[in-house]
Amino acid sequence: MDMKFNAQAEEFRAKVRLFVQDNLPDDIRMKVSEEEMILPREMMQRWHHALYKQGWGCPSWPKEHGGAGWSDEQHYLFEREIALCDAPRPIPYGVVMLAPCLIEYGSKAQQEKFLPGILTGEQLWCQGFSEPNAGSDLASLKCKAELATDDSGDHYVINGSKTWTSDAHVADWMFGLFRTDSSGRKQQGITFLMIDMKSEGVTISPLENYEGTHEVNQVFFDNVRVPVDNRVGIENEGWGVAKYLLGLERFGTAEVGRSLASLGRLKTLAQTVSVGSGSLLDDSDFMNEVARAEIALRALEVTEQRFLFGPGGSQSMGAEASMLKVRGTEIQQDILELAHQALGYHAHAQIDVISTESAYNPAAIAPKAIAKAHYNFRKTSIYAGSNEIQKTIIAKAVLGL
Amino acid sequence: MDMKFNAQAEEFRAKVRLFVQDNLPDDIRMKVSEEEMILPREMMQRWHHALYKQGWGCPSWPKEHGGAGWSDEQHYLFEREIALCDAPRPIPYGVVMLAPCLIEYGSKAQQEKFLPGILTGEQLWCQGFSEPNAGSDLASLKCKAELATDDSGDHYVINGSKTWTSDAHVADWMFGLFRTDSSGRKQQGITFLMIDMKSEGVTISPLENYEGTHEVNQVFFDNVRVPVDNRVGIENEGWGVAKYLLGLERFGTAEVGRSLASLGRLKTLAQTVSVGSGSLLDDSDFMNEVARAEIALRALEVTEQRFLFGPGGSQSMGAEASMLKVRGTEIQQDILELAHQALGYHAHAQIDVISTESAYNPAAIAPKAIAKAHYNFRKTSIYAGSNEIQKTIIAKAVLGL
Amino acid sequence: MNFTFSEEQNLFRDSIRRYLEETYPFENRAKTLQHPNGYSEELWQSLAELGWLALPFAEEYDGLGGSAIDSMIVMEEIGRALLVSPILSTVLLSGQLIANAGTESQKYDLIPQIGAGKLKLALAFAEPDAGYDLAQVATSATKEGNGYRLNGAKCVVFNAQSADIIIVVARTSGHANAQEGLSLFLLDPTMDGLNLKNYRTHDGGCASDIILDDLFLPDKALLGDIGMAYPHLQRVVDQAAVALCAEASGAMWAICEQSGAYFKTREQFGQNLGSFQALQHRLVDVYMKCQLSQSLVYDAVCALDDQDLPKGQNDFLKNADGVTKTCANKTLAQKVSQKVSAAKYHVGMDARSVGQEGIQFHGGMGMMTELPIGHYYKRITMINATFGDPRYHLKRYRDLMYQPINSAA
Amino acid sequence: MNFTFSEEQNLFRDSIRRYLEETYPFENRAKTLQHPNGYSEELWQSLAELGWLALPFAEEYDGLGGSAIDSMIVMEEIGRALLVSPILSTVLLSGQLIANAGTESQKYDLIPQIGAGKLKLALAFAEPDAGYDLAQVATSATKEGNGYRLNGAKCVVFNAQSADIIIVVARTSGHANAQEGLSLFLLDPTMDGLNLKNYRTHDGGCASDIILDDLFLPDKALLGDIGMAYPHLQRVVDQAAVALCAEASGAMWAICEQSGAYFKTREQFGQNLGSFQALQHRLVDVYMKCQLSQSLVYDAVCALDDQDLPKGQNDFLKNADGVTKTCANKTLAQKVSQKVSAAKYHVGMDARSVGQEGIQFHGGMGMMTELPIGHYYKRITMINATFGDPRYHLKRYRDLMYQPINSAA
Repeated sequence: MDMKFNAQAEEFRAKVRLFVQDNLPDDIRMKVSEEEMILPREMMQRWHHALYKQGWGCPSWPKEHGGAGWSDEQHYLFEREIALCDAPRPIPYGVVMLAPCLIEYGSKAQQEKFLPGILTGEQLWCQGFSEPNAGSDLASLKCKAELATDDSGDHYVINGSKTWTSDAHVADWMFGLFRTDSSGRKQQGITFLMIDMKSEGVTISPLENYEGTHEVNQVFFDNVRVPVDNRVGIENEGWGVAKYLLGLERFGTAEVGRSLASLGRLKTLAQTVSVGSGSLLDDSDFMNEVARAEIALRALEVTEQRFLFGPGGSQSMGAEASMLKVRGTEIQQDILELAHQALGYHAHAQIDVISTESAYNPAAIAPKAIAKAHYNFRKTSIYAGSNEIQKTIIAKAVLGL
Repeated sequence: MDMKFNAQAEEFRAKVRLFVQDNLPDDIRMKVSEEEMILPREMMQRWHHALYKQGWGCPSWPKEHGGAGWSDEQHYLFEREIALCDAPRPIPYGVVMLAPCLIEYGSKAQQEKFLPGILTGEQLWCQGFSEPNAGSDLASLKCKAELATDDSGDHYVINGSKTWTSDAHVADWMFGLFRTDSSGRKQQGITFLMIDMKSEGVTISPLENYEGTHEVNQVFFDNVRVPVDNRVGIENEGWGVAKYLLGLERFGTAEVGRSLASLGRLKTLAQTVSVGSGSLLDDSDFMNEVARAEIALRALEVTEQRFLFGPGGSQSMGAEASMLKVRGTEIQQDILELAHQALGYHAHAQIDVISTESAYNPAAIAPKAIAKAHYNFRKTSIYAGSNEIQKTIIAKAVLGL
Repeated sequence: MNFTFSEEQNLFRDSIRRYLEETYPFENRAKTLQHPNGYSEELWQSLAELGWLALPFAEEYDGLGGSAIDSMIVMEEIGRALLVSPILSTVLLSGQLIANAGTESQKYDLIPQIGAGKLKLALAFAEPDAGYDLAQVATSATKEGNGYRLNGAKCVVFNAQSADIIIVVARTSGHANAQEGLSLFLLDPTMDGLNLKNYRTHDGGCASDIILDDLFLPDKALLGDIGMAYPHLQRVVDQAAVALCAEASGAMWAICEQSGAYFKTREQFGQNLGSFQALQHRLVDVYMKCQLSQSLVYDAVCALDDQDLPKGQNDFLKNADGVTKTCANKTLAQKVSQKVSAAKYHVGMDARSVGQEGIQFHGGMGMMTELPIGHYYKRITMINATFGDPRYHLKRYRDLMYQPINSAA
Repeated sequence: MNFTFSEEQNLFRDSIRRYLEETYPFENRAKTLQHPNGYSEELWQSLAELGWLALPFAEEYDGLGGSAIDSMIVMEEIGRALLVSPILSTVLLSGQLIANAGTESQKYDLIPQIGAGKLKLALAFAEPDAGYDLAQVATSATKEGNGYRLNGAKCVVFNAQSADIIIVVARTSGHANAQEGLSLFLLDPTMDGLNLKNYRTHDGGCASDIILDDLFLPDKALLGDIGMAYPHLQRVVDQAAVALCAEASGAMWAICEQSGAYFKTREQFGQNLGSFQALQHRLVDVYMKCQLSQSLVYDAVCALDDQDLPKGQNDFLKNADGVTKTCANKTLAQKVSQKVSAAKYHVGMDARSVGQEGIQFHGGMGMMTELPIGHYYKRITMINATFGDPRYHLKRYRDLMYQPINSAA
């Protein structure tokens, strides 16, 4: 047992850190340090392009498709350094989710058509899974795809809607699950399709979060035509593809790197907020909370490392990974809530800078961003399989209940 | 709305307080202040007799049976003062549980035979409900009573066992639920019987708690004869009697008075435990916990008062009462755990007095008793309907889920 | 002991709820918030007509002589309806401060106008570097000729931009966090040299940061006695803190009810959400928190009402042991403060947790702006950041704690 | 980075578990505890034969040169098996203190005997009024002729009654809570004037309170250097605290497994307990606590092993920013202490909660002495009351916290 990285790994870590320092534009860094999860399209592409030029655009892919051929340690250190340096996480839907599915289930033609655009970052994707009546119970989805044939060939006709679709308003393409057969068990009769968002009949209706941000959308399909060539895998067997994909999604959901960066900002904030003649550092009750959060985060960090670098390596990680999602989001929420509490009366303001000279100077992060992040991150325990679903997965798959 | 007691009530309160001060023997007070829940038979009877002489032995009974004819306020203040003065709570099984059932469901002959012994405290009772395979799921009980007739008349023959029976080793009689018919729903076919503990075929096997006390027992029945005259209510309809009884049991389970007394001891303890040149009072982290417990207890106390003295009075209290049991036991456990923590290294000792002169002087309560109480009170969230069962009751009956 | 509301109080609550349901349904709220101040003048005049603005004041100042219980009823319904208005700043803070600290002529002059909806006020007490400590006041007022010169900065002055008068807490003597030496000044917001930075708050309201840069005020601007403001301020803020607890309690019950309703209709895996035991038990926890917090609101409200009894009639301390008559008032005030902090701590912790559970229970829908759930959570968060968060009040309670026990009712 | 145990370590763990299952099954434990010291001499000799007593010591003192990881493996299995023995007092406290602070001749004299099971020791460090602060030592040792005169009181000296030597921490200079001026003395428990009050502890062990009343000890009783004991003591207690965390972790996993097994067999309402979702999610919480606490045990254990590397080979601080070479050792020690406190806090909190859930999950059976569940809870409670409870260690961590971050692996 050895909790240190070897010299080569440390060298690699330094290289990544240097790269980010030299290549991450300040405006993007600022957005990320303000805990923005979803960046404007232009920023996503600008940063992805910088990585792509370095050969790090889609490092987790197999080498023959443009991946970096890294070891588990390198992947881990790359994601960690990226987050610690306030760089955006990889664009999730195309790079992390769809591409591995195409490589596993897609035809050669599909791989050739879609992977290059994802690799360069030219084409952005969104994910069409959730529906108004299919949230945690994903398999009960109803959005219909009917096979039809006309002059232009075989195609599916889609009717219905998808909801809580992140990035639908910036994406070029959507991959998603659609109902092609309702006769059997609900997991049967689901087909995995890729849809051009510019298709006729696609309407994107923005949804506003309670804290005022626009991240997700409802997407309506009115007789939208999708060529059969855009089907991944076999008709009615999309649930298998989805399960493969959801297995991928669990990795990295601990978001330890991001939380370490947030915690660093919280600790700076505590030094910055003045109370009487001192600062929040003098408030032992508040500092207890910070200490508690830091310890909890360290426990999660080592747990993730144990799962990744234990016997069998990351390949052997099963449903245990669900606990990384649960604790990861709880700790994220805790840190951002503490930051908001640290502001005291300044927690009220929906503006970026407090006007007075003597007023609190928020160093790297503005009160408005802290509050917004606190509110916004309540979503993290809901999305990507709610924490309740994750616990049920652990109960069944790990504890055998 | 008015949260004060009127002058008459205050006068009554003073009278109770004075009575307890004058009449509670020191040895009994000491046992109660050491958080002992189950006292030796002799002590129970000695204290009950003092109350009985005052006319307060069974105050909640109807006046014609020897009750005190008090108002809700008087009952409340009586129980509260009793607890605050470290007097034992009323003997539960005969006085609080069986007697109301006999008054509601029993025959005149049964009332005349059994109530006087309970009123004077001469006869002590225990409750035979739980069985090894019928805990939370009480109605699944199996201990069998078969009707038989011989020369000496109609009687039931009992075979099987009851478990976790408090006081079985000091009781003269047991009331309990027995299976007289297995053909219908499990709630049907249950009969409520009273059994002389000296009957042939009754064996009492003591059970030891993990902290070393003997409070509960397993009681075995080997062809035990019970005259049909000892049946309360109708054969196979004992579940209704039990439900009536369990409704009574919910009152007072908040145990606010006892917890206030325990909290008072905890606060004294914090002053007494010296740490370096000061005391635990200087430890703001510990005092936060004490403050938190005190506030939580006050919230519970007012909640109980609201339920008792709100619109409709105590009669209108329904399943809401389950929350008094849940929070009451959680707070009890919290206070006793804090007391044990306050002892620091002295928490280890299984002796009553630390030997050294300069050692911590525990004022009213010994380290050994604190530790024992901490361990022992873990039972309170399990017994009398586990807190999980109580939550399910609230979910169904109050929230309509 | 009696927890039954009077018939008048029940009718009063019904009328408030009906009024808010009709004129302030949640569906229209987002539009109402678009007013520059977050509320409409018509709404304010209606509140005056309904008597809400005159409620807590004595009848000699055209008030209705309502009790803390009456105010609690209003605030619980405001919490449920998510009403944004300057009631807190005008009535509960400024109006009460005038009623407590003002001279008779100031009371006769100002309070009737407040009750009639003709005068709106704001109270500038918080300072950028002060945390939640009311005595931490760096803003100075220096005697100069027939007036005072004020210098300093105030922050998060609720509803300052729509106020006719701003009451400023300033230090006329004493060191930076002394309770002695604080004074109150009435300020015309339109006067020269006053610098207001206005902004919206996360819960839909308005506030301002204010710079006082060598501002000269005449002697008559002084509210009440010089240097004696602190006890009045503390008392009024304690009252207002309890009112916010009542508002939070109203929000909590609404979240509990709406979550229960959602559980009964929303299906997942072929069952109502409400049939999942893990969710059942968590909603029970929410329900228990609503009940327990409600109890501490009552406890604090009744303590405030008892404290308000005319001298001599106060029998609140009747059963306290060993308290001499002379220190009875101080002990009483301390007991009230302790109950206020108990409520603000407990309600704050529970409301936060209930708000978070409410969002979680609603899943993706809980994050949407068109449901009230998230807006309750924002309001609860802002209530916690006003007059001290739960941590602050636990500390305050802890510091007041070492009293003889067993004496409370 | 690698969390795989070596093949030797896996075999070592298997052999320990098998040995304890065979010789120390829970069914016989109550009887074993009836020995006056809570363990039998045969058991102790077996542990010596198995090499557990020589495990952590250097080979030059006939030790096995085991790492902190090796000790962790032993302690996890001890936690699971609820073994009561003087390993903590003899090996982890006294033996390690001799190895750290003793002179070479003291080491050669004593450590081989410990490893061979021929010598049992106890460490008298706690004092009745000291809380958990190791530097709070009122017991005095005053120089007098060719020796020292000791006065004072020590409490909760584990296994003092069966010890051949008691090491006493006493103050030779400095004020009551100074880290400077602490010294160690080797004491023969049978000597005249020594007053031991022996008692059993709640977890089945033994301890004594000791009065030192004008006790004279010759110069040679001094262990190591005069006045220099504190850093050694702190380090050894930190190591021992981590060992107790490993023991608690072993107990936690056992509770989790036994609760899961109970859930699968115990029926209520016609279903296995494990089919109730509320219980499922709570067992998942228990499982997560086991995992998270285990992680912090590993974190602390690896930090201890890194610290133990010979000078110059230590690359633990490689990535720390702005730490000059000169203060590297002190910073390293502080970092280790922080990891120890993180583990002791987190494991303590989680073990407590897991222990309580374990009892609750088992219902009435959880309270019974014939099940291990309650005994795990007692042991966990006693572990929390040794070397500082979770509150103490959170405070210690908090006070050490303000370091540059982002530098850890």
